[in-house]
Amino acid sequence: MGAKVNILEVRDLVTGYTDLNILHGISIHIKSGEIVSIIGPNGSGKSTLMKAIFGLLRPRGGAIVFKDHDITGVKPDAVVRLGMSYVPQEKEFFPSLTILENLEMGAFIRDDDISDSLERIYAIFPALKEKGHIRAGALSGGEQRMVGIGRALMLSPDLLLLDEPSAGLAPVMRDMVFEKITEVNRAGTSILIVEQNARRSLGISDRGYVLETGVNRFEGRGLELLENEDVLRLYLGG
Amino acid sequence: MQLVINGLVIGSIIAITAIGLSMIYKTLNFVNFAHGDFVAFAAYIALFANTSGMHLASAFLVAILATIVLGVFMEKVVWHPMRRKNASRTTLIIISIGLALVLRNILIFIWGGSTRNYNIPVRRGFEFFGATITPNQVLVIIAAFILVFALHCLLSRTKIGKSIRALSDNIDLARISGIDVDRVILWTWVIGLGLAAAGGVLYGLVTAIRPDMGWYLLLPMFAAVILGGIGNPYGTIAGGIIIGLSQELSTAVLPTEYKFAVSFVVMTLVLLLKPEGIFGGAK
Amino acid sequence: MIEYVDILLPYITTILLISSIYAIFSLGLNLEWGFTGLINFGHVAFLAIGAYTTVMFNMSGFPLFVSVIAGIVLSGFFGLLLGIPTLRLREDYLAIVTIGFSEVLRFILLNEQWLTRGPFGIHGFGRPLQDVIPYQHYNTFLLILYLVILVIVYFALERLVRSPWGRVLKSIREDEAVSSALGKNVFWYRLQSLMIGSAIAGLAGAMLAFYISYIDPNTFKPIETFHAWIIIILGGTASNKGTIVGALVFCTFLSVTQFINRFLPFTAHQMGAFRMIVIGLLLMILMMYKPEGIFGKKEELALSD
Amino acid sequence: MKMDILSVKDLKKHFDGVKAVDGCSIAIETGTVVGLIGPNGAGKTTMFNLISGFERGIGEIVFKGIRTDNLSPFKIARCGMVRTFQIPRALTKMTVSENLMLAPKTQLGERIWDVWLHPKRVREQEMQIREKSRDILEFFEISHLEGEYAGALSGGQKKLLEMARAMMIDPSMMLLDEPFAGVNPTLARKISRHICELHEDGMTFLVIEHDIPAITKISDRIVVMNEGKIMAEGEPAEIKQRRDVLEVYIGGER
Repeated sequence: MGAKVNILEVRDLVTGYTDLNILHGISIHIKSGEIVSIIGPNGSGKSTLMKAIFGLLRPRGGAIVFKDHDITGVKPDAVVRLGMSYVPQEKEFFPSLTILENLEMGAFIRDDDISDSLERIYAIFPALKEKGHIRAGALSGGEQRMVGIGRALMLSPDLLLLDEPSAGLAPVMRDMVFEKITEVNRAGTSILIVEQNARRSLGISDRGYVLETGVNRFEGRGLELLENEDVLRLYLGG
Repeated sequence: MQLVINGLVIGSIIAITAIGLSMIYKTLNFVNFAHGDFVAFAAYIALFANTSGMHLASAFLVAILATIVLGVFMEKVVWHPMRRKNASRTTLIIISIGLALVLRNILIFIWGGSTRNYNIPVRRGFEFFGATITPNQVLVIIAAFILVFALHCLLSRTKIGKSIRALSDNIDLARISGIDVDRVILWTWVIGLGLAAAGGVLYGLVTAIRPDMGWYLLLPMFAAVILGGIGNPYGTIAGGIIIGLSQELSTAVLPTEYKFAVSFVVMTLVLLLKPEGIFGGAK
Repeated sequence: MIEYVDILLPYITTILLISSIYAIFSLGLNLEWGFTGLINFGHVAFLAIGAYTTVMFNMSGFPLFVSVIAGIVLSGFFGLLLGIPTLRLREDYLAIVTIGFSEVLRFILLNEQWLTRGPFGIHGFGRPLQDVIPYQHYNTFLLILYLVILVIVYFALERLVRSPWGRVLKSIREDEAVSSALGKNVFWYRLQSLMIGSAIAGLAGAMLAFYISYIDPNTFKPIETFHAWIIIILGGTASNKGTIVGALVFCTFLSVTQFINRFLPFTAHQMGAFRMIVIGLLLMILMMYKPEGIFGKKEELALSD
Repeated sequence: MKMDILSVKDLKKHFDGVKAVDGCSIAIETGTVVGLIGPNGAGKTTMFNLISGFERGIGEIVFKGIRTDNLSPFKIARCGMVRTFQIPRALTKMTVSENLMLAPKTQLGERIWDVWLHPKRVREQEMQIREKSRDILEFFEISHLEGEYAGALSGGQKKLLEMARAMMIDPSMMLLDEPFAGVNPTLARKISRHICELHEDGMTFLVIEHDIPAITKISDRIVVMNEGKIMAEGEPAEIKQRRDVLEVYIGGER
């Protein structure tokens, strides 16, 4: 793959809702082609970090650089155009639209024929092809997750942000989701995952970060992180 | 039978005018009290074009176009800036009342408060199962049917239609998907007001037009929206027909003057018993 | 010199009389909207109920005082009836239902001629102390009476909104979840506010009837509701003092603009429409750029989020 | 043997087929601090909403001997159970003192006729309430903020304000939703000290918290929720040793 460059770099990010700061200076980076997991106990600011990167929350300090573009405080639609996609934790699909329409919405900014993208998504999630005209709201939880991820992949993003992709799924479905994530990554998309299921997501990751109440405390290679006693102590206070 | 036909005619007008009210209610999350006055505005533009010698068909198009232009102007000058300020729902509602007053009185200012008719030949109605139907009534029902069908195609086939539905489904995800939310909102206005305008012109075909006609349509429209479930276009259409029918059928037992009250009663009952609307629809 | 006084004095009396009626009418709405956050777009209905009830009770032989009380009570009762289906739902449902109610009521007043004489209106009812006060001084007497009522209503309301009761209303307006987490019955407080606001409008209705000594359904068009809205927003939402000043400013504006057609080539009809256009624009512009009004406190304005 | 102030039996709540709370039973002894922990989406906040009446579910909730599962939130609050919110909900357009004075139950001045007809008694009661609010502000060490609009307070101060406001209704039990979230360490220590002091005075607490070191320090018992169910319950030391609890946090496969 040649010399790996940083596709995303977050430096000293500070942000929060109302007047409470949730992130107090987070710094992470993702190299091109990597899968990176962000783990940490509840309330450590994992989802908030995702939202801030994608422009859904205005940063109060620090910088975010994506593929050499400064995207600090840039709106989501511009971020999408630069080649980043985001699957939020909840409501990751349009319930009253059909599967096909959900996927089309993912390619909204493209005006040309999107059948190639559709074929690509169907190749990853064959189940979606058969049920194309069913309303997404009527699908099972696992299928809805596929719709959500499929929608985000329609533009062949360079970087995919996944917020808790395995939450609320049955074990079989979880396995499927993590499998698909590796598959997507192998096809060339860098991936940033926020997960509670730290073991599983670190298992497929190149690197991982551990967040604690809005600061990053540890960084390490995949599952090695979980061998660190300090990390374990963080979860239950030792 | 006569009442059923009258009800269907009025009902289909209420239905197509109320769709815009419903879509804006859901997408922008406020009740546009000026919606009825856009309906009246369209009727008057058609009247103006018609009486200055234009054929009614072209006057119809001119009216729709003018209403859309006005609506887009309002979006740019009022609604969009207010959204950027994060104005509350109640602020928007009160502004819409102000706008309603302005629009209605501009009509009164220019054309006076009396009733007017289009400059079209009066044709005799024909018998149909003991009822009389005028050609204009037939025209209204056909036009409404075509418009609803066109709307259905637009919402289910075109990209812009799908994104309008996406927006009322999940506005955050729409933003995440890179949808230009402001542009889609503009299209929502265009389609909603276009339908409202068409309804206004058609209304002029079956009855006389008055500056306050929008005001009197407002309550039936609200009733249709609430009946059909806010943001559900198909529910709104059904709601409109039901309101139209119940208004006309009520005249069999009640004085004609109370037509208007029927929609009020229906609406209050729905609010009491099933506030999310009888055709489902998100709350 | 003398002539000017002769013309000007009755003119000013008239403006003040109308202002005081509007002020009381708007104070009722201010309690509902300003202090509780209820959007009542059918406030005029309660003005009508107050006026008609008072007049009809009086004409069926009840003393004036009793008739006025009946008008007030019945207005409050209808406020209760409208509140029950709507006050548990989103705030805009009340707006829709009240606006519908006020128009339906006007239709009933127009059409039930056996009860209301319909479009012919009612006149010839009693007015307070009309046998005692000489005719030429009657308006002056009425003005004094109305100012006294206004002062009473104002202080009663001020005491109310500055009491713990008003504090609960303010908390509901801002965040009803907090109020109920602290054990306040949100629905019941909203209902009380709507009832009192409506009852006050009923009182204003009786005052209006006494002043113009003739009422018909078209006295109670929806526009009257929006006059009250303008007055409140002009004066500053949630400020009773502001509402009174707003009423004075607004009525002066209405009255002065009657002379504009001497300078503008408008017909009477156009003039009326022109005034409404100005009112509508004013409402829009105030809400867009200065929603706290002239006397309102920006920190306390419930609209900003 | 102490009495249970709150007992929850087989509580269930489903949203569109998702089982947010799926058959939970908890009993809380009078005068204890109970910590409720668990990963995101475990159903803790739903549990809170059910107990405080903000949501309706299936199951039995008994608070001080009264069935509360069918009562509206305000009635439950009047029984003496008061809750705070995850994101502090100070009434920002009212002053700190107004925020506190709002809270006490059965205020004379909350009835219209008393306001008009017995102004003196209302005033006297207001004086008492003001005194009390000053005492409580002093306890929470925010007396200096009394006259400020609550909107001007920092996030942490708002959390203190919320607790102070809750104290005004003399509750017998407080539900705290993440009292330490987003609060700086100094303030967090202060909040936990206040909880301990109130605990010593006999107050019962149910506390949702994700800062596990902090919650284990102040709790008598810990309840762990996962996927809508209660998976473990016990003393803090015991819970900390449990491997399965750690596993749900870091995602062990079962």
